[in-house]
Amino acid sequence: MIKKVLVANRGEIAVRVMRSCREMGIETVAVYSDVDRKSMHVRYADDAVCIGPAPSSESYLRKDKIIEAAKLTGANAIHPGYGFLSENAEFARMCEKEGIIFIGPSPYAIDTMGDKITARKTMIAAGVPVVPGTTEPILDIKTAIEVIMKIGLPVMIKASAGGGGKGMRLVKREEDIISAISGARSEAKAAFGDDAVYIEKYISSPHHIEFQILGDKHGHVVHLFERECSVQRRHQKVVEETPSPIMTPEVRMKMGADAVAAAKAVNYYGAGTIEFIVDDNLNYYFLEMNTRLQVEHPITERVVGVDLVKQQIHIANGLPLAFKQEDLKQSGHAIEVRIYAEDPDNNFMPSPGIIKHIREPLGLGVRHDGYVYEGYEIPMYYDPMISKLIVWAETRVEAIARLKRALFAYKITGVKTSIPYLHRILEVPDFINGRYNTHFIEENHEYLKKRNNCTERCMDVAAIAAFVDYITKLDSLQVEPTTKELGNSWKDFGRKRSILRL
Amino acid sequence: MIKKVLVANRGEIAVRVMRSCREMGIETVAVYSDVDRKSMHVRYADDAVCIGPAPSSESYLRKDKIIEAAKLTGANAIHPGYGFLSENAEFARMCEKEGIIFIGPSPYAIDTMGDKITARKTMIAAGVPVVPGTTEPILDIKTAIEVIMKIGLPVMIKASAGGGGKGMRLVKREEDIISAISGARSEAKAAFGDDAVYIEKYISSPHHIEFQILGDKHGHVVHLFERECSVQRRHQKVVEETPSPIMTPEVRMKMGADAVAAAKAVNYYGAGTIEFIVDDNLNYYFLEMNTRLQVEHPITERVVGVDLVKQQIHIANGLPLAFKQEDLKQSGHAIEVRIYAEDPDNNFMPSPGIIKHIREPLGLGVRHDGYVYEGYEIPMYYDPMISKLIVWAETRVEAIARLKRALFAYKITGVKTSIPYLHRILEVPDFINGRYNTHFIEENHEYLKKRNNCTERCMDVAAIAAFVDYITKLDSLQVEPTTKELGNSWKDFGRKRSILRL
Amino acid sequence: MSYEVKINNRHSTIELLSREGTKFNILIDKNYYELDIAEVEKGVYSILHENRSFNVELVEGKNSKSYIVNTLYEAFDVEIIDAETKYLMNRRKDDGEDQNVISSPMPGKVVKILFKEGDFVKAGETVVVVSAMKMESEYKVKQDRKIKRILVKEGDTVKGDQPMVVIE
Amino acid sequence: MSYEVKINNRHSTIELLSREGTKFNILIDKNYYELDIAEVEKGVYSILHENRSFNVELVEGKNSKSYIVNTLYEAFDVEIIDAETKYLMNRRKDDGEDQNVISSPMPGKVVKILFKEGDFVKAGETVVVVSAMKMESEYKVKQDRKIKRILVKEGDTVKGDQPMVVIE
Repeated sequence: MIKKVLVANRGEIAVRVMRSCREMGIETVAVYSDVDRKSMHVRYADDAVCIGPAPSSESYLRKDKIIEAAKLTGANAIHPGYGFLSENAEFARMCEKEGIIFIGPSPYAIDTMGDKITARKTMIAAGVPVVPGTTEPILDIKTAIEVIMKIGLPVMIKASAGGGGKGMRLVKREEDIISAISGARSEAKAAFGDDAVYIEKYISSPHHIEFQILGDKHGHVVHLFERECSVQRRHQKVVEETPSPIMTPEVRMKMGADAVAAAKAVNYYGAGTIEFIVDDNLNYYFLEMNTRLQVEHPITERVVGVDLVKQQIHIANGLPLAFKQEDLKQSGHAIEVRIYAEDPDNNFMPSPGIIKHIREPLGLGVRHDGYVYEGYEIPMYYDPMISKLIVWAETRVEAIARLKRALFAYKITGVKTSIPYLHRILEVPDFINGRYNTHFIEENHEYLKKRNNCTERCMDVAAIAAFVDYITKLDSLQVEPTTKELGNSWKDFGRKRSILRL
Repeated sequence: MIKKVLVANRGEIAVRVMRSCREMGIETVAVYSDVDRKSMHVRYADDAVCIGPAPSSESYLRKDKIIEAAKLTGANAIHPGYGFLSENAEFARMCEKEGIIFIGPSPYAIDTMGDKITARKTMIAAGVPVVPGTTEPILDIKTAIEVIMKIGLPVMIKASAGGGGKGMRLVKREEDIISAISGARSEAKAAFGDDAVYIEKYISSPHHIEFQILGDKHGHVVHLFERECSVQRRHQKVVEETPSPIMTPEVRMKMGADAVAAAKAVNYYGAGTIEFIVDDNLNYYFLEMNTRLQVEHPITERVVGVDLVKQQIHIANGLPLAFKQEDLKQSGHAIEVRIYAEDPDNNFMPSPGIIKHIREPLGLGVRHDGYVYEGYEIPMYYDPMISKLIVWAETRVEAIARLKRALFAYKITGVKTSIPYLHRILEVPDFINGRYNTHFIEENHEYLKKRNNCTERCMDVAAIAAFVDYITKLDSLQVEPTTKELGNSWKDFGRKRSILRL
Repeated sequence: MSYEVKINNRHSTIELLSREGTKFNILIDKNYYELDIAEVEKGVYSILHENRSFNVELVEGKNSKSYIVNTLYEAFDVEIIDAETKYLMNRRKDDGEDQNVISSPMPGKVVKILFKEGDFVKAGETVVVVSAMKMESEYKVKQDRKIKRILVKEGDTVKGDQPMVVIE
Repeated sequence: MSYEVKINNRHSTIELLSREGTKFNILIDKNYYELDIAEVEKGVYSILHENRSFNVELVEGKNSKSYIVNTLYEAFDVEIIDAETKYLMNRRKDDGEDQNVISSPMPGKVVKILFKEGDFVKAGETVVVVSAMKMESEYKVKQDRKIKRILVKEGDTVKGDQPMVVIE
C-alpha cells in the first residue's frame, strides 16, 4: 500500500498531485532544483529534498537522485506528473527494481506507445484506425524523401520519441522537405536525445480529440469520454473543452470503444490518453497515446466527477476499478485555458519574472490550479505555464460566459500573461459556434489581434493613476524624518518607508 | 428585462451576485458606506455609489438612498443579497412603486412569512406540520408565563420579526422565564425594532434541515432538495452539508412536497428556503421560511448544478422555470464552512483588523466565495464573515477529506479566524459518522477544545522563524546608507527599506 | 551571540552558530538544528529541517521584537528579549498598574458605561459594554473594585488594547 | 503645478487642481475630472469617476517615474516627465548608439553565437540564439551589418534588456 508519495515534478501539477495525496492521508515528498527552493510544491509537501541545479537535465531528469530522495525520505511510491520523467520507461523500470511503486503504466506500455512507430503497428494490429504513413523510423534524409513522395504531400514529420509539438514539421512544398526533416531531427535530438522521425499523411482541417482512459491491473479498462483540444498554437494546446462541440453520441461510443481497445492492446494500466485526429466528417485516426496524466485532465474530472490522481493511486495499489463503463456519464460542460507567462502581443515571447501582485478568480463553477504567489519568481528554466483555469456550467454557452467572468477577475502583474489573448479567443465567432479545427488560431489571426478598446477616458484614467501614485510618493518623501530622528526611531521610519514602495 | 442590477449589500454575497450578473451580461452597481470604499464589491462592480456612514442604519438599511442610487446609475433592478433589506417588504414595495424590479419574492410573501405567527397560521392552513406553540404574538410577560405553563417547559422564545438567532431564548426552568422573555424582547427591539415574541415547544435533540425552493411568477414551484444545518453555535450555522446524512429518500420526497406546498401557500416566487426542525425519528415541523437567498446556497448549487442567482434573475424577469421537479437530482456531496474573523480560543471574540496575508485554497472540488484581500481592513461594523469554503466530492467521506485539505491550505494572518476550530469539527467522531443534531457543539465541547499538537521541534521552529526574522531585520539596518547618500539616492534607499517590513 | 526568546510561557536561549545563504545552524536551549530557512512571502517562511517542510507565518506584535507565529494549526506569541526589553519588563513589574486597567482586546465602539469615576463596583458587575461586528461584549470586574478613572465616553471608537477604565 | 505625462505615444499635460482625502480634481489636457482615488492594494488603485468603477494596476518600470499601467484588458506605458527625464531624453537622442545593440528582452541563457567580432552578417541572418523557458529565440539583423563587439559568450546567463552584441 502506498504510504508516502514522492512527486517527481514541479509547478502546478506537483501541487495538484499532493492535494489528492493529502485527501487520502498519504504523505508527500517534493524534490526541487536550486532555483525552486521557494516554489509552492516545496512548501506544500511534508518533506522536501534538493536534487540539483536549475537545468532539468541536472535535477528533474536525474533518475538516480530522485530515487535516492525517495529512499532517504521513505517514500514507497513516485508520481511523475506530466513532462520530465513521466513517459520514461527506464525510470519506471528503475523504480520497480528499487521496490518503489511507479504511479503510472508498465514500462512495456510506455515503451510501446512511446515509440510512435511501434505504437502505429500495435494499433493497426488491434484494429484501431491510424493515419496513412510510415511504419519504420526514418534515419536518413534520402529515405525520407522517397517515403514522402510515395505518400504524397502534404505530410507531417514527427519525432519518434516526441510529444508536445517538439520535433514536428508540416511539409507542404517539395522544396521544404530537406530543411523540415533536418529541423525536426535536430529538435528531436535536443529534446529527446533521439533523432529518429516518422512521416504521416497530413490531414487538412483536422480536429484534435482525445479520450481519457483508466485501466487497472486486472485487465479492466474504461474511457472517461473525450476532450476537444483543437485550439492549438504551434501544436501546443491553448483551450480544451469537454464534451467536444462536434461530437455525436454514436461517434463518441465508437471512439471510446477504440480508445479502450488501444489501451488493452498494450495491457495498459493507470491513467492514459488516446489522441485522435478527426476530420470534418468525424472520420478519426489514432494519433498517439500519452501514457501519463494530461495537463487538461481537470475538465474530465469535472464533467465525469472522478478524481483522476486518486484513481491513479488506487490502480497503483492494485485495486480494481470502482466503476464500470456504464456507471460513467458526462454532466454539463467544462473548459480549461492555460495561463502562460508570455507576451501574446509580442510573438508570445516568454516572460519570466517576479509576480508582483496576483488575484485569483473564485466563485461558482471555477477551479484554479496554480502554484505561483506574490513575490514568487517564475524561473526561466522551465515551462512558462502559470496556472490552469477550469470552469464548469450546465451548458457550453454558460461555460464560456463563466470563463470570461473568471478571466475578468484574474489579475497578475509583474509578468506578461496570455490572459488578454485567451479572452479574445472566447470572442471569436468560430469558437462561440463550436466550429473550429486545429487551424483555428491561424485562420482567426485578425480576430485575435490586440485591439485597443480603451476610450480616451480610460487612457486618461490610466495616466491619472500613475500620476497620483507618483505625486503621493513625492509627498511622502517630503514628510521624511530628519537625520536626527533616524537614529532613535528607526522603527517608525521603517514603517513609513515600507509604505512608499519606491 | 433586467439590464443593470444594483446589489444592496456588501461582502462576499455582493460579489457573488455580481459574478452571476457579469456572466449574464448584466451591468452591476455597488452601494457602499464610508468605511467600505475599498471593499471588493466596489472594485468589482461597473458602478459604485456611496450611500452614507458606516453604521448599517445610516447606509445599507437606508431604503431611500439605495433607490436614489439605482435611479442615478440607471439600474432597473435591485438584488438585496441576504441580511440587511433582503426580507423587508416595505423596501420591496418601494422598489415596485419606483418601477425598479426587486429580485426577490412579493411583499405579500415577505410579510406573511416574515411574521412568524402569521407564517405558522398559514402553514397550518396549508397542511404543513408545525411545532406546537402560540399563534399570537406575545406582548406582555404575564401572558407569556401563562402560555409557557400551558405548553410546558422546555420552550423556545423567539422574536416575531427575527431570524439568525437574534432575540431567541431557550427556557428550561421556571425561574428563568422572566429574564429570558425580557432578554429576548430587548434583543428583538434592538435588532428588528419590534419586541413582539412568540413561544414554541422546544424539541430536544433536533436536527435543522432546510429545503431550497424556487418558484416562478407563473405558479410553478420546485424544491432543490435539503441542506443539513444542525452544526450551530448559538443558533448560528457553522457547517452545512447536502445531502443530509440522516435523510431517507422517502422522507426527502415528503419534506420536499411540503416545502413546495409551503411556498405555494403564499404564491411564492423567487428563491426561498423552508426550514424544518426534525427529530431523531425524522418527524419534521415547519420552523420558518427565509424569503431570500441563504448564506449556504452554494452547496445546493454544487450538488444540483443550478446557479441560484441566475434563476432569481430569470424569475424576476418573468421567465418560467426552465426545469421541472423530475429534471432535478442530487449528485455527490457538498459541505460548506463559514470562515469568521473571530477567535475560537477566546470565546469567539470578533477579530476585526487588517488582512496581512492571505492564501486561498484551490484545486479540484473547491469553491471559495470571499471578498477580502491583502491589506483589506475588515470593518468592525458588520458581520465578521470573511468567506465561505465549499467543497464537493463523490462521497461524504471524500468531501470531508477534501475540506480538511482545503482548510490546511487556507492561510490568513492579521486577524484571528475560525479555521482551526472548523478543522477540529471535522475530526469529531459524531460529525464523521453523520450522527449529530443542533446540540453537536455543546455535546462535543471537549473534542472542540484547542489542543496543543505542536511538538518541541515545532515550537523550536516557531521560535527560530521569529528569531531569524528579527536578526535579518537587524542586519539590514546595519547596511543602511549614511545620511549623505540619503539625499541623493532616496530611491535605492526606499527599496531597501521596503524590504525590512519593520 | 545568543538571545533570550519567550515562546508563550517557555523561555529559551537561542544562538545563531553559523549562516550561509539560506542554511542556518542554530542552537536553541540544548537542541542543535541545521535548517534551510527561506522567506518566501512577506512574513512567510519556508523552513526545511532534516528534509521536513515547515511553513511558518509571522505577524508582528506590539513592537518589532514581538511576533505572533502561526504554524500549521497553532499560534504562538514569541518575544525576542534583548536589553531594552529586559529593562521594560523589570520596570513594568515594579509598577504593576496595568493589572488595573480594563481594555478592549479589539477595536469597537463604546456602547455603555455603567459607572462613573469614584463608584464602587461589585465582583462580576459589568463596567463597560463595547460593540464590534454586530456583537456586544461586556467587560466586568472579577473582584469588588473602585472606579478610579474613565478614559472613554459612550459613543467613542476604541482601538484594540486601548485602556478604557482604570480601577483600584 | 502641472506635469507632462507620456501614455504610450500620447503626450499629455496633467495637473492636480485640488485634493481632499481620496477626492481628486484633475485636469488632463482639456478634460476635467472629479475622481475618488484609493490605493486598495500595493500598486492597485480603485478609481471612481461619475460613479463608474475603474480598476488600475501599476507596476513600476525602469525607474520611479515610469509605469506599466494595466486597465481591464490593456496595458499602457506611462512616463512622468520631469526636468531630469527631459534631460536624459535629449541626451539619448544625440547619442543614438542603442539602435545598434542586440539585447535579449527577457532573461535567458545564451545557447549559440554564430559570428565573431569583425564578421560581416547578411540581412536576416541569426547572430545569437537565447534559450528561456524551454523555447529558443533567434536574434537576427535586419540589414547587412558588421559585428563590432560581442559582450557575452555561449553558456552565459543574461538578464532582461542586457546588451549582447554591438553591431555597426
